[in-house]
Amino acid sequence: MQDIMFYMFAALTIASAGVMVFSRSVIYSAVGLLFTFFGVAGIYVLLAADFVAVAQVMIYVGGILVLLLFGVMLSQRVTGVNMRTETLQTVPAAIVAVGVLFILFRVISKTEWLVKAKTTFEPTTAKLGTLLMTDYLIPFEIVSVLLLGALIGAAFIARKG
Amino acid sequence: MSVGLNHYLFLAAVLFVLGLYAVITKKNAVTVLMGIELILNAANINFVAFSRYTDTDMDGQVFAIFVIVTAAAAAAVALAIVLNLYERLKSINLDEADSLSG
Amino acid sequence: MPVLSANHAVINALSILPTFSETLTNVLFMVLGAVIITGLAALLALVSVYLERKVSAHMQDRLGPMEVNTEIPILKNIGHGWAQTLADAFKLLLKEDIVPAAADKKLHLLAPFIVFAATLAAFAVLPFGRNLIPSDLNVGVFYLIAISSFVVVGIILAGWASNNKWSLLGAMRSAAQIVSFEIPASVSVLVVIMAVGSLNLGEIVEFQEGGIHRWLIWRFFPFNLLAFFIFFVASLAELNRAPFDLPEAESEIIAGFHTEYSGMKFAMFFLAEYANMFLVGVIISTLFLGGWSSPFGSFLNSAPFQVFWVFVKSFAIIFVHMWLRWTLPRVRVDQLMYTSWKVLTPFAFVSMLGVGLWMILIQ
Amino acid sequence: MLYNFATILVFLVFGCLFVGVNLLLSRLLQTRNPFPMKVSTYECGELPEGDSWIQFNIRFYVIALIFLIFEVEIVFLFPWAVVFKHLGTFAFVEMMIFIAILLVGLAYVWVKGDLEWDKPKQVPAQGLLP
Repeated sequence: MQDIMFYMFAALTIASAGVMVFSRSVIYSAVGLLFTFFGVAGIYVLLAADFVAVAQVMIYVGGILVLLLFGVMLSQRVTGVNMRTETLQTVPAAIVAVGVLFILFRVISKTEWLVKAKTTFEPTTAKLGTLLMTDYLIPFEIVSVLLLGALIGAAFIARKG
Repeated sequence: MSVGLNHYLFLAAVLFVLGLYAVITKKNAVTVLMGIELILNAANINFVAFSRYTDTDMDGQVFAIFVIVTAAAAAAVALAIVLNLYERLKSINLDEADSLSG
Repeated sequence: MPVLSANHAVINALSILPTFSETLTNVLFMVLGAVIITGLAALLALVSVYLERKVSAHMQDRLGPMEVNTEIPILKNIGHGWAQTLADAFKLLLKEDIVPAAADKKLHLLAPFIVFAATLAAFAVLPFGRNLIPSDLNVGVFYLIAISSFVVVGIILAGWASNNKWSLLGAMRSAAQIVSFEIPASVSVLVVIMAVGSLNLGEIVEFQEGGIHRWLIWRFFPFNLLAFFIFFVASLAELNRAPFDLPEAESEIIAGFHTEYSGMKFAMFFLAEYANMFLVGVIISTLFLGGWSSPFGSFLNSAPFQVFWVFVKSFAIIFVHMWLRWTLPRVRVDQLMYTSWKVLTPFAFVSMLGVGLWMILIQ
Repeated sequence: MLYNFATILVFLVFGCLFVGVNLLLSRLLQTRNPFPMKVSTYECGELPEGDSWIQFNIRFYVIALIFLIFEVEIVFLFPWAVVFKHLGTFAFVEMMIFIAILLVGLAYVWVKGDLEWDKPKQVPAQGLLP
């Protein structure tokens, strides 16, 4: 059952990512991205990362995607015709992409991973909270500075426009 | 064959390549940003998958959260730059933004 | 040898069978739950619409809908136009679904799916009783906040796909308003989680069992009361309800993001809106007012009564929502942003700080 | 845990099915008679003026931006709140530092007037007045 779910979510993720990459309209790309994020959240659930899955939906769909949509609305003539996004260098890009994909597949299948799979599904939130407050305390506090910088910087740049 | 670590890694690889393709080919700055988000998602799938399938504790998941946070900060600043660009050039095609002087 | 391996195959197949039938029953249970909750959500939305009309009417010294009844003998005597919303639903079902020529047809169709499905998915974690939780998720509260973000995306898509100034303007206003009030709402939820130490909605209710004095609204007085108030105001704004109904201000931007929607697609937005009202009612009563638990301790606390209390509490909150609609005038946009960022957000952090200090000092 | 998430997936699918069935039913029952005037964009009965392009104010973006940053903060607050009872004072101080740093950001946009919806009118500097 879990395997079937994996293939379903993987198919959803890749198909919608394909829509995002190959559609001609920015808004369709955004819709593709919406389903990609949802599919990836499903993948996280199958990997027993419940908190990360919900955080993925919350930040990517609720935050970044909304921000992207706002950016799209603000930065172009919002009519069907002008929402086009042009592509260039399609052939070299395709060659590079297929090449990278080939190398990655080869590396993944040739490497002997030290697999030690866990099979239980446990709530992760409390453990994550403890880790953030102990082992990852410094990165955690640095994140707040990063966010502060992003907020001030982005607000400053946007206002100057 | 039941789903194991490799399947997740393959999925992430495909997602990564799609993101890479978008970054290379798209002219529109917002779509390039979307491609970057795809790449970050691919990396995150790897983090969480390794956290599940190797002996490490939940470090992979913590890293995934940090990556999500960084992606948010990056998107915020990048979009602000895009909007600023639009105000100046009335276009967000990256090819036309080739001058450093304001 | 072939016989043996064939036997093996049969044994293998048989050993899979129990798990398979188990999965099947599980799926059946899920589908059953989904059917019941969908029906409930639709029914509650109809009831809420009827109540809205009646409550509004009586507050303005009118009678509201009185005419539409059925000829079915027993139901005939109820009167008071109880079948009005049913008739409206049928009318919407039969109405022509107009898609503007300029609209983006695919996205115009997709938007109601996203908005309604996200609303229904939020219903999945609501606790209606001790063993009546469709999905007893251990990240329940967090999930509720996350799933509501789909609605924002759906609204923006609906506004854009309509290709109409007013739709787009309404959608952007709705989205900006919903996201602005999501911050104070989420922060004020934290005081509950800090006290309970769990994100599971069932555990939050169990923490408050044992009578009205155990409800989280009274804890850490006055900090939790403040958080409750902030969450309530923020929920009004997220529902786009008066006094925060700017995105649907009829006199300014027609009907907001669903101006170009008609017939059944419009009905789906409408249904989602009123289902959301009930959803917020249940969330508030779960977080602060004891959820399914009886206000009299163990008295009247059996399973049917638990469902009863959930409904009583959430309809009380819905009533207050309606009451406020006819009491307060609509705020201006700058007042809206002022309320969210300069009043509610700082005070939400204050209540969180207060609860944190309190818990530390008592330990 | 998987079971609970699967239930949510079933609910999502069912929500889509419900909308789909209703739309299909309505499609079968309704009479459709679109003509150019009917399917034109609605603008209070007038002919639409121009296309639907509006130059949105940059404030929409700044609001979404502040929201995004604070939402990220909230993602960290939730696991913290769950373990707060067990970790006690130290965790509290850590989180207060975290929040304090971010509130500096809120104070910044507050002072700079990004939270004002009606931007104050540009008053020319005193020296430039005739």
